[in-house]
Amino acid sequence: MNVEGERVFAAPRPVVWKVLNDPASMAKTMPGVESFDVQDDKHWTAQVKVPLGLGGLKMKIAMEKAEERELEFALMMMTGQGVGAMMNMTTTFELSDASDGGTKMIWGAEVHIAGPVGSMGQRVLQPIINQQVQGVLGALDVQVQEALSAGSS
Amino acid sequence: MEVSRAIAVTINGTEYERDVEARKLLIHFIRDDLDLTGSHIGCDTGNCGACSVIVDGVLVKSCMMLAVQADGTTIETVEGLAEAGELTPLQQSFSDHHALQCGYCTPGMLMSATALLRSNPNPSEAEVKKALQGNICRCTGYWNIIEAVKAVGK
Amino acid sequence: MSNTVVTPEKVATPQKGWAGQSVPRKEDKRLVEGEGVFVDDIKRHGMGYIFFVRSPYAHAHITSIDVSKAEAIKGVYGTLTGEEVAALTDPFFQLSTPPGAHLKDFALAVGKVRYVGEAVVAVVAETRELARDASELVDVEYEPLDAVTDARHAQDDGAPVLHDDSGSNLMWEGVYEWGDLDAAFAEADKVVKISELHFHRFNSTPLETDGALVEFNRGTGQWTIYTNNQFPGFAAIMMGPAMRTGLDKLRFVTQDIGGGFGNKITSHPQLVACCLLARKLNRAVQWTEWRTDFHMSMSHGNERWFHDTEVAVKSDGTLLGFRTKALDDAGAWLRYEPLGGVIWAQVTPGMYRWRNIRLEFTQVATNKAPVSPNRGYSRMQHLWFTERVIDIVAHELDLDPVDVRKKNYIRTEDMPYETPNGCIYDSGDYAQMLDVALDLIGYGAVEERKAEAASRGKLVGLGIGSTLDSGTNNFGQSRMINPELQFSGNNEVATVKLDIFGEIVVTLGTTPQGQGHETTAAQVVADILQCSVDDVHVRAGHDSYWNSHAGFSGTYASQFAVTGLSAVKGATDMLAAEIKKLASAVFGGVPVEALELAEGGVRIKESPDAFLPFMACGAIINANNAGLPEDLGVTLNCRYVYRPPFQVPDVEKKFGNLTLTYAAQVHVAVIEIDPETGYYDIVDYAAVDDCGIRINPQIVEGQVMGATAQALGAAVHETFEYDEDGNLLTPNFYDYHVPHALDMPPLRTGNIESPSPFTPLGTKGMGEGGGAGIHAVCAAVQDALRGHGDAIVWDSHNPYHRVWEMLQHPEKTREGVTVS
Amino acid sequence: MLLREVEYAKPSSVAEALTILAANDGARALAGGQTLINVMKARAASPDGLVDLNGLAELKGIDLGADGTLSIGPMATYTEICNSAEARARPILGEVCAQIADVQVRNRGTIGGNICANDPTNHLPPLLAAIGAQMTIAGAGGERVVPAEEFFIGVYLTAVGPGELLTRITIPAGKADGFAAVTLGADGTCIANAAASLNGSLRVAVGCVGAVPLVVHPASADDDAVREAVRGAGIDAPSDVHASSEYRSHLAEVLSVRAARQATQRAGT
Repeated sequence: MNVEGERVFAAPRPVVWKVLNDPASMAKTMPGVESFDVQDDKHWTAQVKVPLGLGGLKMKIAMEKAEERELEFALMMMTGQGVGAMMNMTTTFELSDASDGGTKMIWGAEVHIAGPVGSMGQRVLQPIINQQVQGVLGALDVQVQEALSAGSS
Repeated sequence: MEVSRAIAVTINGTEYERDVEARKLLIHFIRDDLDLTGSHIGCDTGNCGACSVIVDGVLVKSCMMLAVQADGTTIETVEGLAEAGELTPLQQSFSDHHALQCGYCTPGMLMSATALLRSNPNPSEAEVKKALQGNICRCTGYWNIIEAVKAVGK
Repeated sequence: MSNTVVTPEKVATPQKGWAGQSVPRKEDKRLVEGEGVFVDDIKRHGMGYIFFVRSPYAHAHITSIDVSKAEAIKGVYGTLTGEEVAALTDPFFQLSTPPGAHLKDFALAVGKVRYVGEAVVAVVAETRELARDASELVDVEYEPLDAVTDARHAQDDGAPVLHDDSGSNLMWEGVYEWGDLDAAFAEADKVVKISELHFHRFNSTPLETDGALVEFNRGTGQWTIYTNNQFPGFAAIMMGPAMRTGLDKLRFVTQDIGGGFGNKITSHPQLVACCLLARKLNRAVQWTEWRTDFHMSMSHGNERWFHDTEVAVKSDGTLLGFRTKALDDAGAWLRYEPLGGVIWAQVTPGMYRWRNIRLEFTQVATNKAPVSPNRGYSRMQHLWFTERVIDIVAHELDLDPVDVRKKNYIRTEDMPYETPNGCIYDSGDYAQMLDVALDLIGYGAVEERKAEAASRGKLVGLGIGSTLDSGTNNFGQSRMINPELQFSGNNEVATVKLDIFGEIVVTLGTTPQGQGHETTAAQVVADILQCSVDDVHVRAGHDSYWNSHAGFSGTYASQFAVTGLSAVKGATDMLAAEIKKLASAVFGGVPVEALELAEGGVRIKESPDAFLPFMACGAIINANNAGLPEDLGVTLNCRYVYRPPFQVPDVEKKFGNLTLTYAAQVHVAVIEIDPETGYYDIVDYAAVDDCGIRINPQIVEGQVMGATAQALGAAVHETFEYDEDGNLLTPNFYDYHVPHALDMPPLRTGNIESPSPFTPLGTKGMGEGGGAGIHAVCAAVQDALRGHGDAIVWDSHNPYHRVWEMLQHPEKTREGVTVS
Repeated sequence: MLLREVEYAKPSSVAEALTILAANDGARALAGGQTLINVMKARAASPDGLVDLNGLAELKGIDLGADGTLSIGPMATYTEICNSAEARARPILGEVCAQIADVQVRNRGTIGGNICANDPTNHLPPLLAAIGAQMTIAGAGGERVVPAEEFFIGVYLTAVGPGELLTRITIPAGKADGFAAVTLGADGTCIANAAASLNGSLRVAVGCVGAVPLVVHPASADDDAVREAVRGAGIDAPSDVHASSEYRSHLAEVLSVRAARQATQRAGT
């Protein structure tokens, strides 16, 4: 399945770029992160527990920044390994200047679920992923603002 | 909170006391711990009803209940139906109407039908079908099972 | 329940004959009391529970496997990986010629996974729960590959190749042609072309899934395999060579089996894993397959496409012949395949008289679960095709489907009928069966029903499904797949003995899964020995140590009523002769012709007081035999092997008799569609069956009902569908909806009895049915949509949304259908 | 089958249950278990602990107020609702509960569990949204009341937060309700469903087409108005093996109309 969208941040590109490339602040944007390790600037892993009413959906997520053009474009591969099911996600971020000095981010994610998820995968995981993505974007806003104020102070 | 606890259940008139893990399903407890293998497992999603038992007079699927939740209850399984080796009219009717082939779903079917006949001694065909909806049979197509249950009602 | 209770066996009064009566089943008492013994009920001291780590990917290289974390857990007994399997065993013998012959199929995935759910590692632990816990700690690194899930694209350039050893996804292909196609199409007034038809993937989902408990005896090097495999003979010939051991080291034991329907024939890979673990860990190991495991990995029915079909027909509906290309989707491995590539030919012309037929069969591999026999194996797909063709031809030429069938059905006066490919339809009266079925359904009133439904905004349709259930394989047909194969004919074994206290003990080679063999065998024995069925003890289940089996022993392919009961009859006739021989000696040389069996013993016809009860016979031979003539030659323990009269087929011409008997079914369905939603109900249903002489009519009717219910489930709901990544979308009963009691339509059954001239008892194998319900529902849907877009039903699976789509876009279904 | 290791507690009061939930971050309430235990069998979601609400009398009971308001304990089973004389004050409740799954599930499954699970295919989320139910949620900070429309947040997510419990479901008086569904086999899992209530103005709630029930307020109860309202809501229904997005969206309209017709018919009687 594919999820994609557009977001405008009230901050210049370098700030947004910095946040997107800072594992620490990225970690803060992801739901239910229990631990986060940085191997190098291109490889991170995280233990997350997606909070659900029925109990956490535990996943070990490995991220690799496969491609980047400074301040413009980044492509990340994520592999999430839960029990039975695997999630492979290719995410792209494309930054450009927005009119009011802000930054426009066009993002997209191609998600593949593998395993005995059945139609639950189609019917349930898609809404859940949409939900998580909205959460991430919201949190990203916060991180960008923090980075902005941190930078200005 | 505890990962295991001691429970006491009475099954078919016999009292059992065991320590069980909280995660153990009632059906695994009945089959593996108590070796009452009449109740079966045919799915892993609570659909098939082969594990149906009667807990404190209520028909349930024992794969959707934890053994620890059965603490202090009285449970009836298929092994408890026939008294003194004498088949119940329902069991006899299943045989008379060829309501079983491989016999794997039969224990659950019998428990569901038993529960029905207790609350409704003379069920209509529609009532029988509705009462057996939670039990899957892959051999008979249900027609003979429905006849067998109706025959006991009459 | 500690008090001991003795319940007297009910004594049945001797009848004129037990055969032909609906005798209550001997199996029932233990089953209704919950005292049956199914494979998961068997326990051993210190046994370990197996849990398989399965692939989440449809296609991937296995780059590494690390079991150390799992093995470190207290209570974990050990693991088994593909590498170990590859070192300890040889690949399973392949039935196919190249390219399929090159597959290297092992008990666990080696180096690569090819479908979601393929077993990669086996973990054994003290409890079921712990084994699964440990399985989560097995680290398997995968390198995902593209998957191919649509057989139509399996041979595209650049399509992912499952098996490098075979070079491409083509597994087996063969061309079958009989008669004179050119002449047929030249003679035709019309040629109806159908570009694509699709028979979907499903199986019978027996309620009990596969399993085994395996013990290894280090001293004798012998494995005892308690399992619910329904064809131990086949498992043994697959497992022995792979495990580099003699077949006698593999002892198969079954008792009660919770349904099989063919789906339990190909569990040999898992059984090998169990055997290796029992030996490696030196303890009994137990494997129970859970429902989701079964759906993902076990025995899907063959999915088949029919492309570029051309039908030669006269204006009056006389069918002359057809050409088609069958594309069969085998899934990831050839476990019983490519036998499906010839099994269909048992029913080449369906029930019709066309003589000119060409079928190009191609079987490919895809990243889906391996297929295996499923009730109606391979013939159901082909019979669905012929029935679809009949209804599409009738529809397009504006003829009545009933007339077209009656005009083209093979006639009873032509029986036994030789088909274009040399199969002999033994007996039957298809036209009469159709009349009976139409009568049961109230055919006369159908037009009024349609009008009444229309007044409520509903669409009513009537559909016919006429099919065959060919029984008792001639395994020589396997040579049409691979001339090198040394299989032909068929056999089944029974032993009948008179024990020391006169007990009649019958041992079968079969592995019944609910077909009531203990009962019907007793009926045959009781008639010959002139005793009560209650005096006949038929051993439950199968044990290869009983020495009562042969190469083809098992319960599959609609054959017990022929092979099993003929073996029972043969052995019992031998015993009866021996009893008379013994009595003749005991009575001082009275000729055996003067003796008769009666009332549980043998007596002199003229002076019935001279009576020797079976008990005395058993006692004399077994325990009191001094002074008997040296050359008496009586053991009262008789083993008989029934061998059907088969020849090896002509492999070149693909010609010969492939099965001994042809039971027939004609079903009629009436459905009512809600055009707003596509939802429909089967509002009336009639099933007429003819399987020759019925030993136990109630059991036969039970089989007819069961086959009908499974067909209706498959027609409306049941499907194994995959997404483009190769994930199974119906991995359990939550999404794979099987019919419930509320889903069943009112059913009317009828039968006619056309004895088989080729079998000792006039019986025919039955039980599989030919998927008649699927054909009938497809035809009924097409009939209901007539005048509402005239959609053509092209798929065997028609859930509500497909019916709705056919109403929205009938033109899409008509694109591939032309008449010239 | 074969759950992950899990802790278990059987509190004797709601207060105790809340304390345990508050003290154990990963713990979840166990109601009927007819969804949760199956999810745990798949080991898809795995709570660290289960707080068993069975046997808490405070969470049981079906009471009918003088003004016709129904107050239902979340641990009331479907069977209890079907058999309750009080529940008949809102007939649609028992009618829909009788269509859920099968006898065994109805004997154990609860109204609270059904809406707190909020599986998109469940019957009760759209029904309670349509009939304007109110949910009382208790937590360390006391009780709060949430209307159905705000109760459902996402798939398997509701306003009941960590350390909280649904303690009461309040349903206003009314009889003019309707429900329609297309299910997988007779009385099976919903492929799509819709509930309607015409007590005062018409309110329609559609299930199976999104993460939460879609609530629309048609201008009138006639077919076109209802169809318009649903169409106008811009449904983006998920596809699965049982239905394409297009088919689900179509069913949403058809079933909404049927539910509205039933509601209208009952309003007339």
